[in-house]
Amino acid sequence: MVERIRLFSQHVFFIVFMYGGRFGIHLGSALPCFSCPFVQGCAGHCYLMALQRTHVGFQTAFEVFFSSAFVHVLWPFALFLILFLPLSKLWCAWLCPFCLFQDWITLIRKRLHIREFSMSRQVRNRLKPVKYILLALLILIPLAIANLGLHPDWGLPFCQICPARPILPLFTGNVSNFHIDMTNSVTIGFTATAMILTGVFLAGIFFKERFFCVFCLLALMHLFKKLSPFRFEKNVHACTGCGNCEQMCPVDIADVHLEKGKNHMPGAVDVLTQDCLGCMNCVESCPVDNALVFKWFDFKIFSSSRQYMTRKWSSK
Amino acid sequence: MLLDLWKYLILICVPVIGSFGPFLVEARAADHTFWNKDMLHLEFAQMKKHPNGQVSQTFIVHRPENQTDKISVLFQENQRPEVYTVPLDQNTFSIFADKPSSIRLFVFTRAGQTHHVVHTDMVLFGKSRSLALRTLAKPSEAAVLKTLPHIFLVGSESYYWHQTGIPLTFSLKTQFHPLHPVRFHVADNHQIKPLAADTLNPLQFVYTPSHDKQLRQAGSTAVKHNTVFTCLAHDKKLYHLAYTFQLHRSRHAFENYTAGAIALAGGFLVFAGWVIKKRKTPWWKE
Amino acid sequence: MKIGIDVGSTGIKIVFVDQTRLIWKKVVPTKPGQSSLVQELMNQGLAACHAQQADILKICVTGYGRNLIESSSKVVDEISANAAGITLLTQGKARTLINIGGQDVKIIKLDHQGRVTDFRMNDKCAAGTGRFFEMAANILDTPLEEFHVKEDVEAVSINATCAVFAESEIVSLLAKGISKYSIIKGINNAVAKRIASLAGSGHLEEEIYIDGGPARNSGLIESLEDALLCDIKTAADPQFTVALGALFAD
Amino acid sequence: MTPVSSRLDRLKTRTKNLVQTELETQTSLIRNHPDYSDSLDPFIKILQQTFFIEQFIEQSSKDIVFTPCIQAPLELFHAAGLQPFKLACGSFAVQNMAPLHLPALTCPMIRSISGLLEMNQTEGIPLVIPTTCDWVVKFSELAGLYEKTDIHFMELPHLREEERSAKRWHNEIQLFKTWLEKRTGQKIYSKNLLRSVKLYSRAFELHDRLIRLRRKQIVSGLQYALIMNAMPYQDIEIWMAAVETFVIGLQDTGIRKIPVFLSGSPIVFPNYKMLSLIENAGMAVTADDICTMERTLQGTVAYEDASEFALLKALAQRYHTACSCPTFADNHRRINAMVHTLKQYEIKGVIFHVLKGCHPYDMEASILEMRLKDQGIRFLKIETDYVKEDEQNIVTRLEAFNRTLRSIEQ
Repeated sequence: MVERIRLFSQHVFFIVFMYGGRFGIHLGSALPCFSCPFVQGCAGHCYLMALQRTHVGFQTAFEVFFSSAFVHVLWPFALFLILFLPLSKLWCAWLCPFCLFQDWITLIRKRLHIREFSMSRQVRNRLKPVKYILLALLILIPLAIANLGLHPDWGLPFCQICPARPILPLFTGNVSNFHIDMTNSVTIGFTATAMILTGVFLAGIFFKERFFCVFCLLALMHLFKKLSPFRFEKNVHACTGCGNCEQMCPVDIADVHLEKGKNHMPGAVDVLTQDCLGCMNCVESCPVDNALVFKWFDFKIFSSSRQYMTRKWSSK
Repeated sequence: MLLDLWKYLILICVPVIGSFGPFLVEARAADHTFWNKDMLHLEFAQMKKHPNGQVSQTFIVHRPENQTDKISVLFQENQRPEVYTVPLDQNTFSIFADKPSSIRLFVFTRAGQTHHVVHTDMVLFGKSRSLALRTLAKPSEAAVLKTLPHIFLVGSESYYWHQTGIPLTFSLKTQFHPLHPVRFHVADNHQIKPLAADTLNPLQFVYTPSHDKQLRQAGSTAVKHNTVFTCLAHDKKLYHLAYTFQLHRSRHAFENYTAGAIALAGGFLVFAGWVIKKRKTPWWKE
Repeated sequence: MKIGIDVGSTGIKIVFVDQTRLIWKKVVPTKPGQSSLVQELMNQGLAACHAQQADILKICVTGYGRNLIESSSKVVDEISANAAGITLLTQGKARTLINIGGQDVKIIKLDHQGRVTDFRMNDKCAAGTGRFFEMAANILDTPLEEFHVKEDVEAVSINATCAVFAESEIVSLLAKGISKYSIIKGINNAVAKRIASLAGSGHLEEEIYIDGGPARNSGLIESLEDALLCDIKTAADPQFTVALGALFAD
Repeated sequence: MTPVSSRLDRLKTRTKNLVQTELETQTSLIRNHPDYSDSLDPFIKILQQTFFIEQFIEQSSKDIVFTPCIQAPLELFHAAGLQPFKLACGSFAVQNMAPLHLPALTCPMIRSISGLLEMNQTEGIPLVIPTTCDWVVKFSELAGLYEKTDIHFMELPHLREEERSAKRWHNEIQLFKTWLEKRTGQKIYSKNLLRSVKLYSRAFELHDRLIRLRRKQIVSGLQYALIMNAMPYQDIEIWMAAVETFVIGLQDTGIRKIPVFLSGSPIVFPNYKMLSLIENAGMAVTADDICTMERTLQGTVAYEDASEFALLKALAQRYHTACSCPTFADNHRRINAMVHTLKQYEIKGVIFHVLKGCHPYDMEASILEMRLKDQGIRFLKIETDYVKEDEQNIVTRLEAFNRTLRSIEQ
């Protein structure tokens, strides 16, 4: 049930984000999801573009930080927060077009009865810092261009290697991002990396559900989760440790399963982690009533129920 | 595919034309001897982002010999009728923009019987809350613009991203018919080349800027400027007209789709192979 | 007039109560044919109190044989009866009650209103129970009331708390010529240890009372106080608390 | 001199008669119960048949495989076309046949199982043993089965939350599947497996309905025990049909007793001593976490995709992490499910049943007691075995426990 609503929402927003611009929808350039600016006629695009440029057209010199022009750096961020806060991680699994693309591929794999590639908790944990490294580079490289004389072709470093950039424009019939740009060594380096990474991610997405989300920078939105009314709570004293949540999680989050709370403190613990996509697969497969709850302020969006779980899996 | 062929054609043609170029220039030398010493022309100098968010573009003005008149600088913004003037500070002046502005700029003067007009278009992406300083031109001055003969770039007055390898069409706007057949030349990094006239319209000239190695090596925002100029005679007056514009490196000319496909397939196959090999290892066997 | 009967495993205890005043009590050893035995006891009681059958308002029965008595008007389990009895006798001061019955030991925790909050009971084994003392008293030829050791004697260590094995152990100790009182002290200590282990880790809330037949053995109470590290009080008429409580348990 | 074999035959005949008597006594007890309904007959019939394995095999359309614990996935048996036979026995009489070399403090269940196997001609019936408690691990050796039959051990990792143990267990499930395939000579395809998984999910949904009825005391603890005890000896579809019939015929008597949670060692037909004593003491077992009752069905299997790997992984996980067998080392969350059920259905007391010699449950009792009492839940541990003689002692405690529960309700 919830899964179907989610798929419906994903498709609606896919159409809105990818083609909305053609119908006059403009949602700005600070969306907390992978709506790609390289898609012509998109209804607004990913915040990472703004974050890398920090100022439209140019990288930001240090002096701008101490000037009134800095408001233009802050404005997209404010917009990003305004958009992000009410929905929080729901942006990922319910709205993000790239997430839907990955789901389609996974659907094909599941239809073919090909099993998933398993990633151990250790590998997952080792991959966790990658996002932070990427975020640091994303901010440091444009600063280095503006202030330290780094070659300007390093601009938009993330977009240049992001697999969504070649893939998403395909849905508007645009294949022009599949090339290696021979202009100079920097562009060759970036575009070649982009092509290889796209190949790797296409294979990765095929063999591992939502493989790209492991590296998705927007997942770092969880840094602001405290500000959001959206909560994912676990009633640690209800959990029997069956591990369904971890098993059904598309990104194999172990924290929800292993969270035990602190020293017998009663009540709910926040278990929204950086990788969480808000897809609610875990809640759907949790057999304990109210052990996992998605909340918006105090309103329960969806909480686990044995009856729901039993019914869902026996009718599947 | 057609696009590709076209690109290869250019890649082949450029060196061919390049090797013949010097002879052609020699042949037409008489037509452009006034370049530099006898002509008003503009040079794009530094573009700067100011801490308050304004953007400024500075120009250096190269004066013609025997200049008698004052050099006027007039511009219009975003295709609006207001005409602004900018004072010249020695040989430089700067235009400020507080918002994204498409600017149409004229610099002109008179040296004896010779009228000099330089025209250019550009876009400045200002983003500021403090208004850029503007001085409205006197109506008499502004009225000149209407009759001022000038070269213009056909069809792309506000499009600022001119790239090497992509043909640009120039034409002429005058209140009179020039006496002689019109010839356009282009000054590209002190090399003067004549432009071929459009076969259908003798007053339209096509210029395909050749790829520039330096631009290729520099970043995608790097620019150089070229000037298209001509000399007209009418009513015992000589008109030296120029159009200066900025050129970026070609965006798409060097894109190699075959190499891209190979890299993509390589990445896919290597990763998929690794996954399959890894899972084929039966860790559950005794 | 109400009658409370505790049909235990070793003794049948009977009390006659007028309002809340105990007017007659008796204990006899349990024998086969409990039902007729109880009837006989009631007749004795009626005679002693100069009362008629019609004066009996209520007959409350508890203990192992409680379901065998046909004339009962109320049947109560002995844990609840015991709790009610001790609450009545101590005006609700008791928090913990140790009952040593004929064949079991119970530790009962009570709240302010005399309700049972928790209890422990040994499994089917005579170790540390009245039966055990009975056996010891027989071998040593000493009544239970004299198990209190005044002299300062060294306690002998008795390992077996199983009634059967302890018996042979005591006999062999006697054969070695060890003094009777050393053995008695040893028995008391062994039983106290056994009860303490039943009480378990849960600390016992004071005030602690003890009842049941072996509560007459003040030596055992001393040993228990030692083992549990707290004061223990003996209920008045320790043998009859349960029978009395049967009347007042709700 | 009487030859050994004929002496054995005499013993066998006598034991069979004793078992028959025991079964009849227990069955008539159940049948005379006021809320007995005829729709329970199929379950009783199956349970009675399980004591006479030769006849059971004759009547069964599928080959049978013994398994003592609940960790061997029932879905896999089903997908292989085999009938699991749960080696759990609650008969006291059958202990007469138990080998004499069993240790004095043997778990009564193991003693009975050994007797049951001795009493019947069971040579050649394969056996799957998940290595749960020490008794289960050692019993095949004690019962002298090593030479007689094909035994497949599934080494159960005693850690539930570690990834490495999950992998090892997944491995064991994979090997178990291979073993089943070898036994039947037929491959288990993922589509067969998927069908079985779905079937058991449906069974669990039905079970869930049954549990909810039980929580409302419409189904009594005894009825429930019968139904669940009978499950691992039957084709699941037949069982489901029988349960459906039972549920349809149910009538709410309206009687509500004090609800208690029963936990601890397995309760198997015909040893319903604890259940009937609790009921007689005025309480109703509305919930439990006993592996022959509520934990017989481990729950719905949630799988990622329908590939064999994913299905086996999901099954492995379901029969491992979802299990709260006391033999697990990291079993501290076992209390969560219990407390959750207690709170949800307002049950105030837990009765913990320990079979004498069942050490894992005995060890767990004290820990559970401490933690449950912290939460204000009454706890009563009762240690007993299959004999009837200690009933009076237990009844005394149960009645007093009932009183303490009633006193908190007031």
